[in-house]
Amino acid sequence: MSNVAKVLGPKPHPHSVWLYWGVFLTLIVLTILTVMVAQHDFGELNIVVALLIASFKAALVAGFFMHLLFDSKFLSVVLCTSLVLLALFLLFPILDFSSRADLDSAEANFLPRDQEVYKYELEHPDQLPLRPGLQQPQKDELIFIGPGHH
Amino acid sequence: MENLNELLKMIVPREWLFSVMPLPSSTHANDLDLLYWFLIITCGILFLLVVVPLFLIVVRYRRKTVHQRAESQKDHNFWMESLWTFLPFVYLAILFMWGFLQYLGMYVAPHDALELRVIGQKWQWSVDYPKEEISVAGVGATIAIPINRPVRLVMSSQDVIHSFFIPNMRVKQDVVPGRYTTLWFEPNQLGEFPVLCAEYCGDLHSNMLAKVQVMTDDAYKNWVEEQKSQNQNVPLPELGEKLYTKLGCVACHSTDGSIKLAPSFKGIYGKMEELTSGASMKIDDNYIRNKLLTPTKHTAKGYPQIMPSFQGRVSERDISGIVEFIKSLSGKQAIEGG
Amino acid sequence: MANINGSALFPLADHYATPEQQVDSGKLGMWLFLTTEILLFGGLFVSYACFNYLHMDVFKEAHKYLDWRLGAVNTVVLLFSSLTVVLAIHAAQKQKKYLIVINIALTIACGIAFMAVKYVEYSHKFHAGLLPGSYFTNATIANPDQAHIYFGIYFLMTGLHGFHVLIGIGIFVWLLLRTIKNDFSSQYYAPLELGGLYWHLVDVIWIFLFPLLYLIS
Amino acid sequence: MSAISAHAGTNYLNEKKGIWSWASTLDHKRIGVMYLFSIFFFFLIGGIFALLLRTQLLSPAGSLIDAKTYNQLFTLHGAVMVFLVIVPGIAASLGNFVLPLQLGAKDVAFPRLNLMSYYIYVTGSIFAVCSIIFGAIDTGWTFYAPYSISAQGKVTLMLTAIFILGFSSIFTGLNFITTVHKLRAPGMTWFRMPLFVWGIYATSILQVMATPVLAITLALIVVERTLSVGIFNPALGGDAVLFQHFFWFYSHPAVYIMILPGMAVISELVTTFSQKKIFGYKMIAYSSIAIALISFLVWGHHMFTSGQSPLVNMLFSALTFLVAIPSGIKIFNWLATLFKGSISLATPMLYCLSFLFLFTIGGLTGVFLGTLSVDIHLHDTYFVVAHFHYVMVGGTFMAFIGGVYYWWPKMFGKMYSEKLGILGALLVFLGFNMTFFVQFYMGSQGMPRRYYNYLEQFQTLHQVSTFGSYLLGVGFLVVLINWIHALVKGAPAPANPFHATTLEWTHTQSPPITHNFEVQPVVHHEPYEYGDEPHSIHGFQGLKA
Repeated sequence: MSNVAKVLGPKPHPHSVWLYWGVFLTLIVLTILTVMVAQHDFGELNIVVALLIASFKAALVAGFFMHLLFDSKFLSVVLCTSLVLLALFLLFPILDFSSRADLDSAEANFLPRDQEVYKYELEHPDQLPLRPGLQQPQKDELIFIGPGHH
Repeated sequence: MENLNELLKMIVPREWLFSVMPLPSSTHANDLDLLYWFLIITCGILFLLVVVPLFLIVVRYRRKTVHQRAESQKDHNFWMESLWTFLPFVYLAILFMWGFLQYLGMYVAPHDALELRVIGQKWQWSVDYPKEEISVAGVGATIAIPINRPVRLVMSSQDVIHSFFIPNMRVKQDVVPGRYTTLWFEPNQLGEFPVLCAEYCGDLHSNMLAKVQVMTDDAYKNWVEEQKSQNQNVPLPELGEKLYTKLGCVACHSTDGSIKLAPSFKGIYGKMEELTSGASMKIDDNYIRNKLLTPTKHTAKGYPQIMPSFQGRVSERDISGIVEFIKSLSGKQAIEGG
Repeated sequence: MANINGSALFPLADHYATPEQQVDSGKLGMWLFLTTEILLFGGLFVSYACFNYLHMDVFKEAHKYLDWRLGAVNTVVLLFSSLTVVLAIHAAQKQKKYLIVINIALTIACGIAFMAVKYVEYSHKFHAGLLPGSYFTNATIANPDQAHIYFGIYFLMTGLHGFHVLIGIGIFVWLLLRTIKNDFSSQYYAPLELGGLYWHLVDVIWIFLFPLLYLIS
Repeated sequence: MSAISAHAGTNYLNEKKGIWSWASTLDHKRIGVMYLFSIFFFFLIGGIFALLLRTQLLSPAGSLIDAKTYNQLFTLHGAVMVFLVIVPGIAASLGNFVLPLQLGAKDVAFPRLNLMSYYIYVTGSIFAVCSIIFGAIDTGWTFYAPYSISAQGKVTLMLTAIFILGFSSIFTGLNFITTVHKLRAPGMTWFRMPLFVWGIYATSILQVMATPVLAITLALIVVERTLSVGIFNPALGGDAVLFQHFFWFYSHPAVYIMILPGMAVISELVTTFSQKKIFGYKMIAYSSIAIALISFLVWGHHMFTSGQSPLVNMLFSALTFLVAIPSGIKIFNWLATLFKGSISLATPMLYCLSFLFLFTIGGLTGVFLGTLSVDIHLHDTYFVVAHFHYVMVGGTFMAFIGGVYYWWPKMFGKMYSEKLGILGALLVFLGFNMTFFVQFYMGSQGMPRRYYNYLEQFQTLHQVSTFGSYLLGVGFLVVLINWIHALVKGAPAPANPFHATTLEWTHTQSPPITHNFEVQPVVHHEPYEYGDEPHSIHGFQGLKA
């Protein structure tokens, strides 16, 4: 099965060297842009902007350096499939974390319990220490609109 | 729902109704059993829809001679194929909605629920009644609950994931370290019902049992009073003996000299114990106290380090009780150690 | 030197019908492998996202202990190495052996430079006790309770990436030797292309790691 | 048919001799056979673990083994059966042997990589065996954090073993996808490919896309154990439920890595043994791909009680029901194929019929578990155990054994004994149902899984289950004896004993020559065309000529 015959290979279709240099320079410019953008505060959008630029850079590398633009379309399909799966893999845990607080009762958000915290909770039912990253829920938000009971 | 339930009871005899699932003892159970029976009946019909034709086809078209050919080579039928794509879709959509709405009902607790705090710990449950200021714990602990009143459990774990499961109430919820999870139910049957751990948690996972005792309001009040007064009056060694089962010491320490996962209590008081660190320590009151509160400090040689801390869960009187109980198992030698 | 002698014809394995089929198979196989790499790193990206979500302020605080200038230098180094890889393939297509050798050598040099910068960064972190998990000993940082998770993820991501760079360097050393042995020509340079695909992916992953780890403002 | 010539008795088995010729072979057929033997060796080990477990459960407070050993045994039973037996299972053994033949190719796209992935499998299994010998683990095959972070035993070694095995799986999948895309015979269009190829293709997508996540998840547990990073460890600020997301992102698709090849085999058996064109070819082909893709979206149904948010529970429940539809389509299409066919009850077909019966039960009980509120009660009980054994053993394994019987004449050029085959199939069918059907009932009654001892009310049922498992064991033994008997004393097999229509039967001898085909096959029609010319068909013995 491993026998090899020496034959003429497929005819290469080289692209211009200047295309590659052009892509490279664009990438450098975008890197500088990334750093510059990071100095400004866009609030919630910081990470979005950073990721948008990074994605554009990655697309340039994949499209030109990795020849995705010139190769069989199926290779792009393969790449996109993996990216879609990655997005799903990211989506559900984040959705889980973010909606635990909405639907759960207040206690779900609290720090790991130890005796100190427990006693504190019992004594101060209104000001409970929250798990970092979660908002203090408003009293009326705690009631999830579900089928009425009692 | 109620009407459907009645209808179902007419179709399925009452004793059958309760024979597949354990005796329904909560409001959830009544709703859920209806859906469960709907599933059993419809899935049973679907099963027959596959298996009966399969059987008939195999009998009818069985190859009887080696020259027998297929009677037809037809390989498609648009309407049939659409039918068995679309109908399951409708059926499954109904099931989804039904199951989801029921789940929401099981998830959102009413505001007037009696709130209990549950801690899972290898391999026992402990339950605090914050308002009543009592707690029960240990292997086989009895969790008393008044009938016809919603109960909400706020649960967390000290070590690994456990799962609080009461088959009769049809509730189950993982108890996760580092956060709280909740479940609620409203018991509507008097009696004792087992509580099991449904998430594998180590050696004695299958021993992590407790029971829920559903009682009338009056009986519940009496029980609470009894619990409150209980520990104050009993003599120390007797209190220790009670705690020995209640706190779950019994799971690992025997009192008859047999070796479980930890040294037996029999005759241990006053002995020199060799530790994993290589040093030896005399087992006296202080050793027992430290072992209860900070068990990771010293571990007897040849045994796994699995003992949980009882810090905050035992009072000073409890500790004295346990010490006296262990002393009593070592007979007269105890006197010199004290 | 630029001439290709007869030994560098296309080695066609006998279960393939044509050289095109063999080249395309190689590329498809390589791309499938790259998707597994993406999903392998994906696990770490998801951990990053979850803990960034849960402990956003901790991450913002902890990233200040990283030097973004070193990260930026490394980004440029890797981008340049990606350029030299495509130039090497271009040289093979044009049958210019010395250019293949030069470009591969530059790629290897960039890889080593990248690892050298990483060494500087790591030794600083070791020195300051900014380490994963139980090895975290830095007392100056706020929120040490969760900051160790940031450094855990930092070391996992950059460590796994650095490991890939090391493997890439190994692959390119092998490609360099084969080039010197006249194995490649305009008829046959598939291993260069496949090695290049791998190297570009490592570059792309760094393109994401840089802003995520160094520039969370 | 002319392409088959009696080639003076040389074939892939006897062209080269000696252990080294096997160990260094690049021939996909030999690699497939090596996988087959390795997998059944580990099946035997996993089976022995299972019988020990069942024996322990004969009495409520059984004392055959202690709790720790019991926990180790069910962990090892799970880990061995999942990672060493069913995940490679059909795809690596039958897939390797059959797929290039059915495509009319000389080999898989990357023969060296193929051999390498076999050796990776061997390396991984050696690691696994070492971890069993030097310190059996008791974490459950699911390695849930934080238990697995603090558990004793050689957890790291076992995790490494599975990490390595994952790469074997990835490389096999990668190889098959490339083979299907690039090495189809002239005229073999996508819709002329046999359905076995479609099934293996869908499996390969899952192997390539899901397995890397398992690798990183297990690596993270190793890192947690050594460096205490705290991603999954709540004591250090991590999240235990996140581990379950990671784990099931692989392990749910893995369920379909296991069942899709089984469905692939069944599609072949149904059409061949009823001598009828498969009903709804495109529906079956598309449903394989649909199952593969949707299976990435349903992992959360393993976590309905885990403390995952209700919103996510709802989404996963809905998506779970969605994946049931393509499976249902397949069942009905197979039924329609049998209708008006000429159904032979040869041994492979008995396994195929068992599959249809058992998989229907497995699938329908899956509907119970997808229903959110019902799953709350049934989760982590014996109901779940019964459900996945009905799918994994009643589904995949029945198809596997059926497939091995079906391709046995092609693989070894020997016929098996039909009488022993039927006896084995009956014993396996009866034993299996006896073992697992009662477990549905126990689960409904609230018997949790992974219990060393149990409430007395379950004793009778546990005993039925245990005796069933002995019967099942005997059944598998009969199968094994039949195969060994066939190897040693089997009658020589003709090129196409079952009058199948795919290339491995019509265009090459039994067993095939090393290069598969004397002449490169050219395909002119769809895969399952049963012509009109009269011929006699091998059926089960005792048929009138």
